[in-house]
Amino acid sequence: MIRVQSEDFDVGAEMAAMSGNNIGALASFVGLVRGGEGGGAIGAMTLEHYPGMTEKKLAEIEAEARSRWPLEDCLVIHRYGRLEPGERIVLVVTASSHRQAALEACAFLIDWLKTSAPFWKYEEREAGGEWVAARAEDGRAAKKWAAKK
Amino acid sequence: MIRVQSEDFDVGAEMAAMSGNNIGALASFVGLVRGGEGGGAIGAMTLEHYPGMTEKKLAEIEAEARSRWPLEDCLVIHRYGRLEPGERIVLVVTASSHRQAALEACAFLIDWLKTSAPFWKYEEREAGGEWVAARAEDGRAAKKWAAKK
Amino acid sequence: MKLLYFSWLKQKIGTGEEDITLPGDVATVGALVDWLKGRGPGYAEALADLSVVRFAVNQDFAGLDHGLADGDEVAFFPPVTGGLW
Amino acid sequence: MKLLYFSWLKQKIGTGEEDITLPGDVATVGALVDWLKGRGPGYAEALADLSVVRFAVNQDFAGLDHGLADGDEVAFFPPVTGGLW
Repeated sequence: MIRVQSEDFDVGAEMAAMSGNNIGALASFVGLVRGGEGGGAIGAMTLEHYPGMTEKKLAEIEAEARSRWPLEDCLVIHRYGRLEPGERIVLVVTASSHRQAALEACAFLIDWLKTSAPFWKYEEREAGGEWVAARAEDGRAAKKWAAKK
Repeated sequence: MIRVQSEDFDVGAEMAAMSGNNIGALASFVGLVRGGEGGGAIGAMTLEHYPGMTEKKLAEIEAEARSRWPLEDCLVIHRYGRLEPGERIVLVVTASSHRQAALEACAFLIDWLKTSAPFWKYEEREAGGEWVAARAEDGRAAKKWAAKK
Repeated sequence: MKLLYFSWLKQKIGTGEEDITLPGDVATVGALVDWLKGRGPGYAEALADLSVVRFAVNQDFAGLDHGLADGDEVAFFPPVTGGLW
Repeated sequence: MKLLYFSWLKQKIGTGEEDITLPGDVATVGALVDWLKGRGPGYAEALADLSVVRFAVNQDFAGLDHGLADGDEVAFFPPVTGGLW
């Protein structure tokens, strides 16, 4: 299942709600807005997305993960809107009878979300806000999964 | 931090309690008592451990994970006692500023816990209980990390 | 035809969404880009460097040579930011 | 000296823990195993096949040739089960 929402999510509740007859392994990943490194003050950010297309792309990657690994259940939640440092941005939970499938599917989804999820980031700065340009170097981790296909 | 306990744990609360100045990635893994495959009824199991030595070994592997990856925080909880199908057995949470460190450290700890955590399993069966023998094939996943050292 | 603009394209063009009637001689995304650039300085600026613009037709990624029909939903946006956390 | 038995060793020996005085001529884990086997059929059965028994001295894994001193904590248990979930 995938959800694109502005509200926060409850990691424990989402993990407890995973359903399947033979779940032995639950892997999860939460991505958060990082705080300042080296004490520099970091402001909030705003994530914009393309309603409709974002859900479609997330559903496609979820289907891809389910086709590659024997998952009992799979959940991706991605937030949009204004987020402050320390806030949760994204959640992936994968459930399988085997730990390897759960861990690998979770890492696969996270790599895709980190590099390819259709969101645009607006950073609040002291001198006014700014749209953040794409990071070219992020494509590598996602490409490694293509090679394994 | 490591904890060996008979009580259940609250995954969401434990993840929320991870502390660090620059956490961007939280990876977690929960291992559960599997239900029956193919409809066969599976009874409860009881995990016995060696109080003192178990904590010592878990603390050693946590220190090893922290030495290999730049973790902001790290938690391992392992339960002992009687557990029924569907119950949580083990929790690993790793926090880092980078997703790769969090994911890899989590997988490393899980492989070790799956193969080397000092617990002995007693299975309840219809014809009476039985201590379960060690699974030789489980050593492989743990060994791959030794090669990477 | 519905047009959607995201991120700094929306900022430069001054709107996030508009409805247009597809001119008869505009048959591809590339031709639509050229036609839009003639609509005003905001469009011209937003679409000046197409190496930093991506397109979607009916919510699927599309190239400049992708064909168009009236009733399509066409979106313009930068490459996804990535590295959000 | 404190002796601990776990899993089926505890079951066969009939106790999980006992205090003994280390005999003067018992200087290694191996010698302790031999001495214990003479204490009764439960011990002899539990310690018959040492390929499925592991040892710890003061909560660290130890081999049969590990030295012993009175006051040590010595534990006997099977290899860890693994694959619990």
